[in-house]
Amino acid sequence: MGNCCHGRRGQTQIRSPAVNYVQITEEQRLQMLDRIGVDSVDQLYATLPPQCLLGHPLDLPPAQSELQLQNSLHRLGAANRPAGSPDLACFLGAGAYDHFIPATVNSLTAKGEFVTAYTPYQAEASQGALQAFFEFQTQIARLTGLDVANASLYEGATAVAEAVLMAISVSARRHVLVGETLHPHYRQVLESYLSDLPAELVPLAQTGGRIDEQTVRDALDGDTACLVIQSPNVYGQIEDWSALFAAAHKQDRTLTIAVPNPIACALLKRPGDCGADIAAGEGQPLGIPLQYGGPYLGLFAARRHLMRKLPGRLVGQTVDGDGRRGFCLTLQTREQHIRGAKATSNVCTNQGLLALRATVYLSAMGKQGLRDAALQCYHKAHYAASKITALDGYQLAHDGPFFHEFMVDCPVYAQSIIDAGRQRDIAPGIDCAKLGIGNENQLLIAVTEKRTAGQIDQLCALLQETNC
Amino acid sequence: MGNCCHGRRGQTQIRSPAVNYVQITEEQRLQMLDRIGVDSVDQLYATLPPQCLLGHPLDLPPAQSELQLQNSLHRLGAANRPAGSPDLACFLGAGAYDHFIPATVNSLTAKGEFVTAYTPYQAEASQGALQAFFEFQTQIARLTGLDVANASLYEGATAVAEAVLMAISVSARRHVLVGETLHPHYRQVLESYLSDLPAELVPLAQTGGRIDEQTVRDALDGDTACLVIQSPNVYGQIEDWSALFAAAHKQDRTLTIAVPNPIACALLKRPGDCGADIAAGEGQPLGIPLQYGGPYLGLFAARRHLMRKLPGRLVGQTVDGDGRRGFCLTLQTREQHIRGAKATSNVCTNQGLLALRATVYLSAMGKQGLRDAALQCYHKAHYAASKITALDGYQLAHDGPFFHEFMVDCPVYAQSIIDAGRQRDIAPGIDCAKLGIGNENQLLIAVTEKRTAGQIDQLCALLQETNC
Amino acid sequence: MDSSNRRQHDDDVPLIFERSAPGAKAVDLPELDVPETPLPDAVISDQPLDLPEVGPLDLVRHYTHLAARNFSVDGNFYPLGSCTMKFNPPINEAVASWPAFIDVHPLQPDEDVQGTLALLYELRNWLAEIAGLDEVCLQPCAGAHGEYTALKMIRAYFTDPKAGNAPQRRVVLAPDTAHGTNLASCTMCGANVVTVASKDGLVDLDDLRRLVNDETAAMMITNPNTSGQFDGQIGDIADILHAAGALLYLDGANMNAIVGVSRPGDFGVDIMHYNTHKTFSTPHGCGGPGAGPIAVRQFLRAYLPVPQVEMRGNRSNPVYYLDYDRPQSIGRVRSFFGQFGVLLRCWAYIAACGPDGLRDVAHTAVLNANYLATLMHDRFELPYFDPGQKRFCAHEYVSVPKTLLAQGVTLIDIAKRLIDFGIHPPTMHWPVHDCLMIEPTETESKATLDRFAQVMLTIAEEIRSDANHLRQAPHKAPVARLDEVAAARVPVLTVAPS
Amino acid sequence: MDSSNRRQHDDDVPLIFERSAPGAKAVDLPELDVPETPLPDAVISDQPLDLPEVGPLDLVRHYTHLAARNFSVDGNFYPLGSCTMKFNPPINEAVASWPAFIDVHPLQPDEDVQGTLALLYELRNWLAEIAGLDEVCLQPCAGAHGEYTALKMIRAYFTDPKAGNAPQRRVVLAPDTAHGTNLASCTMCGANVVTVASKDGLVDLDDLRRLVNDETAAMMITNPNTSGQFDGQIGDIADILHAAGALLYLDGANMNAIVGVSRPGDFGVDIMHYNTHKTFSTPHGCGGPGAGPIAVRQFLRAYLPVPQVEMRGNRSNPVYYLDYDRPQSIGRVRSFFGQFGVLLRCWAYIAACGPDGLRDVAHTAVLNANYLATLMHDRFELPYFDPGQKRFCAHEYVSVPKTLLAQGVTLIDIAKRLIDFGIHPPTMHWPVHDCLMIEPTETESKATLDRFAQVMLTIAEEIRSDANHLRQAPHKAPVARLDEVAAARVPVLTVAPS
Ligand SMILES: Cc1ncc(COP(=O)(O)O)c(C=O)c1O
Ligand SMILES: Cc1ncc(COP(=O)(O)O)c(C=O)c1O
Repeated sequence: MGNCCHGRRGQTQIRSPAVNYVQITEEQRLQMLDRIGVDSVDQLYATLPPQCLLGHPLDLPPAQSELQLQNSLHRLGAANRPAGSPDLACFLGAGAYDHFIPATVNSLTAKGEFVTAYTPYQAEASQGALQAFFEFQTQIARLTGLDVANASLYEGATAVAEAVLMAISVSARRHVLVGETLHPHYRQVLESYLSDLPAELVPLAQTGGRIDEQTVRDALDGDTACLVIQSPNVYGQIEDWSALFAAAHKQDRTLTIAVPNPIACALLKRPGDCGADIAAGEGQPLGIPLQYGGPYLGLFAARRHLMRKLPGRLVGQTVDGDGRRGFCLTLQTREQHIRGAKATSNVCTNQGLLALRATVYLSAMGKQGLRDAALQCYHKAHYAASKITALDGYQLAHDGPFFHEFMVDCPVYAQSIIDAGRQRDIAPGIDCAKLGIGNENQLLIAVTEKRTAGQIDQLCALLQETNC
Repeated sequence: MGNCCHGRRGQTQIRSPAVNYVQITEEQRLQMLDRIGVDSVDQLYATLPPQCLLGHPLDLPPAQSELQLQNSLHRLGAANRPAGSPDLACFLGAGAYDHFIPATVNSLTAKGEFVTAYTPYQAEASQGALQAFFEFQTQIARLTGLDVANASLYEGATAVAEAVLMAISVSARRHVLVGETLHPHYRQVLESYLSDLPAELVPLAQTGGRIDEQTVRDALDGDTACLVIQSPNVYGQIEDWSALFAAAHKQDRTLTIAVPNPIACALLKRPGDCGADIAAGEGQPLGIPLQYGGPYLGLFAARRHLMRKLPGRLVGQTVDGDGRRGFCLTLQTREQHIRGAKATSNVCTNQGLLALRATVYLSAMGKQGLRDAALQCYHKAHYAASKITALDGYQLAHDGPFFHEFMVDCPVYAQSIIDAGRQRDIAPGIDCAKLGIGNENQLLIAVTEKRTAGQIDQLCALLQETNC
Repeated sequence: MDSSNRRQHDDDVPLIFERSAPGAKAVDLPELDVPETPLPDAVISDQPLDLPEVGPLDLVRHYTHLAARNFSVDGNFYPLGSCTMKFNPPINEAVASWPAFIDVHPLQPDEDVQGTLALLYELRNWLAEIAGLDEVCLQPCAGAHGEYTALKMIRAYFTDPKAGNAPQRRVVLAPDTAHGTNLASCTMCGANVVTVASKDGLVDLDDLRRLVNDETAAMMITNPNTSGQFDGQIGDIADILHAAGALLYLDGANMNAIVGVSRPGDFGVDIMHYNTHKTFSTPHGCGGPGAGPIAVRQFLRAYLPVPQVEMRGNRSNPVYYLDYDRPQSIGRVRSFFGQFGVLLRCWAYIAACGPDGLRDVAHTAVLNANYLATLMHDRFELPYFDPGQKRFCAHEYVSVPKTLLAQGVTLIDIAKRLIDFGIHPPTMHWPVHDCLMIEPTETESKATLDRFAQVMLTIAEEIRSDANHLRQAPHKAPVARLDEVAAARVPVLTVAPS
Repeated sequence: MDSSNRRQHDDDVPLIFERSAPGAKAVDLPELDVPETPLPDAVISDQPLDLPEVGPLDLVRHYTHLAARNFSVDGNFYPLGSCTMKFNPPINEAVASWPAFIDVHPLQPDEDVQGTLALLYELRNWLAEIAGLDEVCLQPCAGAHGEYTALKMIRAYFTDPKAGNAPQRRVVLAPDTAHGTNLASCTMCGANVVTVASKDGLVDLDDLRRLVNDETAAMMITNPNTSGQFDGQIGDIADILHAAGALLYLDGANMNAIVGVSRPGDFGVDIMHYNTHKTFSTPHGCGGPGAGPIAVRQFLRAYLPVPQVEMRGNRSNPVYYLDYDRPQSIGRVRSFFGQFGVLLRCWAYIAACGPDGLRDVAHTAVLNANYLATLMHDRFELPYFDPGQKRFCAHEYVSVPKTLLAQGVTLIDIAKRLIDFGIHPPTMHWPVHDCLMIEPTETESKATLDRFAQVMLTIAEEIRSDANHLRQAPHKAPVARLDEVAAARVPVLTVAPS
């Protein structure tokens, strides 16, 4: 009911129906205008030339009250069929996984003191966030087996791109070797990031779903800035980081970039254990909901000697005037707000709240819990794979070791299986042709600790019946 | 996976799978037993005679992990068809109403600092709760037009029973006059509360859905402790409190007890305006979800001279050593933990968190918002009533003034309308025969501010079509 | 000392009314979409309704600041004896807020609420099994309400000519350490309370024998009792009462010490109430809500309140319904069915624990209490605790720190000083005068127990070194010590009208 | 002073690692219900993974204590210039957590996510209307990422022979008050930044004319600019650039001053990015997430990133889908689609405001800033604010308190002292040295603005009366002033392995 009031010069100001976004009452507005010494808000816009002023209201739907908003969004939500819902069995992965998220992660990270705070520039007023990010950096460093980690980047693909840009500048070289087994989105983002720079993306062909050592040796040259290998890779296959990175290090200045899955890090050899200089990738599996792809969490860790070249924010430990331990943002001279055009990256806003989710998630799951989750992913995925390959017409597309995801050659179109799944509340996997990693008979199947033996058996039943 | 450890005396102690409820690790347990100087927990139970000990584990389902718990409860929830869901149009009332609840009420009252606190016995450590309850008492006193209010009782029916017990003890009389138009649950609770006491419940017959003055005069005598009148009453009709209470006050010591609807108090004459000495009733409409009937909120307000006879907790304002304003529980000598058998009531645990919900709700809706809500209830209910009475075969059961609820005489069984509604996602009302307030052709219909004109029209369409 | 030291960095919080600005509001409703109907003047109020007028951000800040001024289990160790302030897991809060449960109207037809009824039916049976009794009523709103309901049933039993048939039995016995609600509940039911003496913190059997007679309806007992001891005489107590034709009533407030270890029904209890927030970790919300389900033996079932949740059909396709057809019922004790939101959390607790988990809960409650008592007992006298003599406590223990109090400080001084350490003071002066009642609960970690013991010893030191510092405590709460006497002298219970 | 005065009543919070107890855990998983498969040693880690081991209650206490040590909009006035810390309504947090939205996998077929796509499609069009431009891309993760995406598109346009066809245009102009991300984004896109001088806080047109040439790709400008002024020359700036064949880029960080009042497309902007947390109140979560949608003119549409959310069929039964078929697209700028959870809140903001509401947001942002500036400007020099000369600020303003600083305190001292009053310090030393950048935002109440002005005047007083008290501030934060220099000297970025 935008009530109306006539400014003293007669022009009308329609007042806001947006109760949540303006607290000033009509009466106060007049008092305040008075105090400023103007008759209407329009005069405060005096420096805007008239032709810049919008003559009419915006062409947008009328304001909705909170109750109406709830109903509109309820209707929109009802038009979704969320694969992660308890009503469905979700076998979708390819970079976003349906893991169990403890309720405590949601409730602790929903605290207004965290949700509504800005970047902790004022350390004394932000010890809560700063300590949490310090804990996060430690957890990610340990998870990746590296020395230092930053306080987050946007998401997996851009984190990898940042790693490559960093490698180019640190190594002062131009060639970027990228395994074909890297998630296609990541590859595409990398292409766009490199396109206008003096750098060249050199794709490494896969053999049997993995990159082999020889391919790296052949591609390596005196101008190689870095080698980028994802493992488990987009097919779910576990790459031999140690061998590949060792090969790359034959060129002394070449940096090795691992793209890990953080849950797999609790079970498999970690980037740092395998000679990676940098680990960059997606943190979504660490307690972050699927939410159609974002906001997710860019992870970035590296060896200590690269510390001053890292993109993004870093929290450091320090002391206060009384010697009490405290935390603050540090090495800010790397960053755009100090260094401008010479900054290591343009990133400013990061994914703080998601980093906090990961911190609470890792603290909640803990040493044992995270390993248990990884083990269950492994065992359930392998159980599923063995059952599926026992069905006639179905076999695994690759025979290397895998963690919790694998590609299946199907006797029918993957799409027809996906459609059939809709009738039975199963999201059986991803159409490899659509994702651009295979043909239309190939299905990419991920199995997390959340899946039950029963759901896996239903999946097999679905595959079997879609066969004939 | 309750892992097993053998106490040194060889007896087994199965350790807990209940990760949320025990934090002591196996290793710590042994250290602690050591420190205490015993070999096993069993020895700490030494004073329990052997025959008191349970030889076997309880016959209960095995422990569920958090994920399993979520799934089991999801299945149970899926077996409900909640009338208050946005997918349905809910016209159910009779003491529990489907009002709009602002999201801020949920988020502010979900704060752990409130949810996980005990009764604020230690004032300096509980200023948050104490101040909120002080605000609550003020809001309820103002809403009812009375001088003082307590910090909540269990729910509506028991609050009314407490009011009657208080009236009996204050007036030192025995007869309790109760309008037949009181919600039958309240009446039944009152009967049970009075059954073993030297007191007598005297029902007052209704005429046309209301209690008239003469009926009160006739029933009044020198032994009348109190008169209890609900308004809007169980039929939705607005009673003439002023006249009825004036009649009752002809007996000087007789106390008048109003049973109000707190939303209606924002529009209609309040208990205090009409000569009520006590107001007692249900606070659920003040931002509390339907949740199958509880936890709800018992409201209790009275005139100042009755202050020291009030049941339940009271928060009072005071000062600290430096003269700073603060709050604490007060007049505790009324209460069971001090006064034992002579206490004004046995109530200890009350409905603190629900009182907090009501406080935040009333502060959020505010002076104007609550009146708007009441007005919309009134207008929408009367719009519905006029549309319904325009349908042939349907008429209002009573012709007195009403607020947001009314009883309809139907040409068919109320039950058949309710069943038909199920197909169209409408909960059209309550079967008056089942509730015990009418015959099986009568439907009790409540219309809150949440209902839309469209939903009301759907209801009419349903009624019309169920007619033929 | 400078009062500002006591302040947290937010200023003292004004009352929400003091934040009012005319015309401000925090919520809007959709525009009215139906024609208006004239208001009948006769019934419309002409008084202004003086509620707060605040914007949405000021509202959020206000209650955020109040929350910051409240101790809670989420933020503080809370060893409040008998109140069992244990951890309330976020998962239970989450599921209890699901629309599938909270949007259910209490008067929906049974067929529309089968999920809710199934949960209640299961819980009803689980609680009977845990009690070792025959039937459970879930309706009571809290412990005291459970007492009330149970006492009504006892009365109904004795006034039933075909059953107890002894209407003269109007006396209820209770130990001198009984909780106040026990006594007050008796009064509300028209029963007369007679107090049984204690000996060394346990029921004095001789006094009990002396007092039991054919006017005795029942004895209300808490076991483990309110001073934190298992009364091993419980079997004898039951025998004495039963021999005299009276019933044994258990106040289940301390069930968390024995759940899964010992069942009331197995040690002679005829009727009892549970206290869900103490035993099953339903959050206490600054005072409530609670729930006080009662469990009874076969011969008392007929008197249970209506309605009862029942199942028909078979396990494979059960149909749940509310049964009102109970002619001998004491009737209704509240409107609708019960504290569903609380009972749901209770269900979740038991489902998460399972049989082994419940026993471990009891074991650990007792372990933690005895460990903490062991760490404290040389500086703080614990009358009923003496590991040397193999005398242990249950899940909580009483301390009567005579020696310390002899040095000129009060119990209050000790309690308020604990606040400076971020610890909620224990229960005071109950069940006996000048005592602290300490209950760590099973959900606390060893580190927290160790720190508490450390703090208590520090305070014991301070009593010698700097008693004044104690007398002025708390120093770090938002307010200094409050004058509770003044508050009661001229009670200010509401904000003066603006 | 006694350091304890600075402490809140909780002790300093240990690191979560320091709370570890071997074997403790806060979460359990269901038992494995499938047969195990042997682990291939070759790939399995033999290193211990040293994550915390804590119980569920200790976990909750830990992060509850950390939350208590954090300023936030919910708890504190937060006038952080350019960052626009405004109210984040609970309703938006609530709807953003609905399973119907958060359980959606990013690679589900379009037909399964029609609700999500419909919302994104609507938002895309709303943002185009608000910008007065032709098409919007919702994908960028934050403002800086929007800059990056937009600059890539500008480059694609000029390297497109059939369009801009001027590959030599590699220079991007930016005012000397430009935000650091503007410059850094240019570098990431291989563009060279050339700085344009300012005159009295506005773009120096002569300098601009001097610098524009046929190597100029675009100028990045923020309007209202980063010192809180509308640059009225914006029309001329656009003309100068367009005349030279260059484009005008708007950094939309300050859109909340003009939303609904003035549209970038109407004052000559060719391409821009939004910053959803600044303009549309998506919460900033201690540093993120954000979202930086970009809006472009017709001639730039072809270069937008893939995928784009599109609609086919008619309004009455629309079908929404992701379109990858954009041959001239710059490609992908991130995985999957975008920051959906953030965009949902953005949608909710615009839906709740409507056209009038959005304009009122801008009006009030400007009103609040000018009101606050009026209350402050006699004690705190405001170079660009002079109501006498009818010179006003937009939604924020710069203060360069020379006179006060001349009395021997630093800007930091003033900032840290504000913390003692529960107020978050304004932005410091940006866009010019020794300045405070103050942005009250439109969601604050008059009472809050009045109090802030009062506090600032109090501090101005203290500078004269007790400068030392300022130099030692903060006094009431959980820690005293921290040594940031030491932190950078020997960086400790992780906990030393235990
Ligand atoms: C021993 C005992 N009995 C009864 C009660 C009363 O229970 P409630 O507060 O739930 O009414 C309590 C709790 O205060 C108690 O500790
Ligand atoms: C003027 C201006 N431009 C760009 C940015 C960068 O936006 P973001 O932090 O979302 O990347 C900011 C915010 O810090 C800003 O204030």
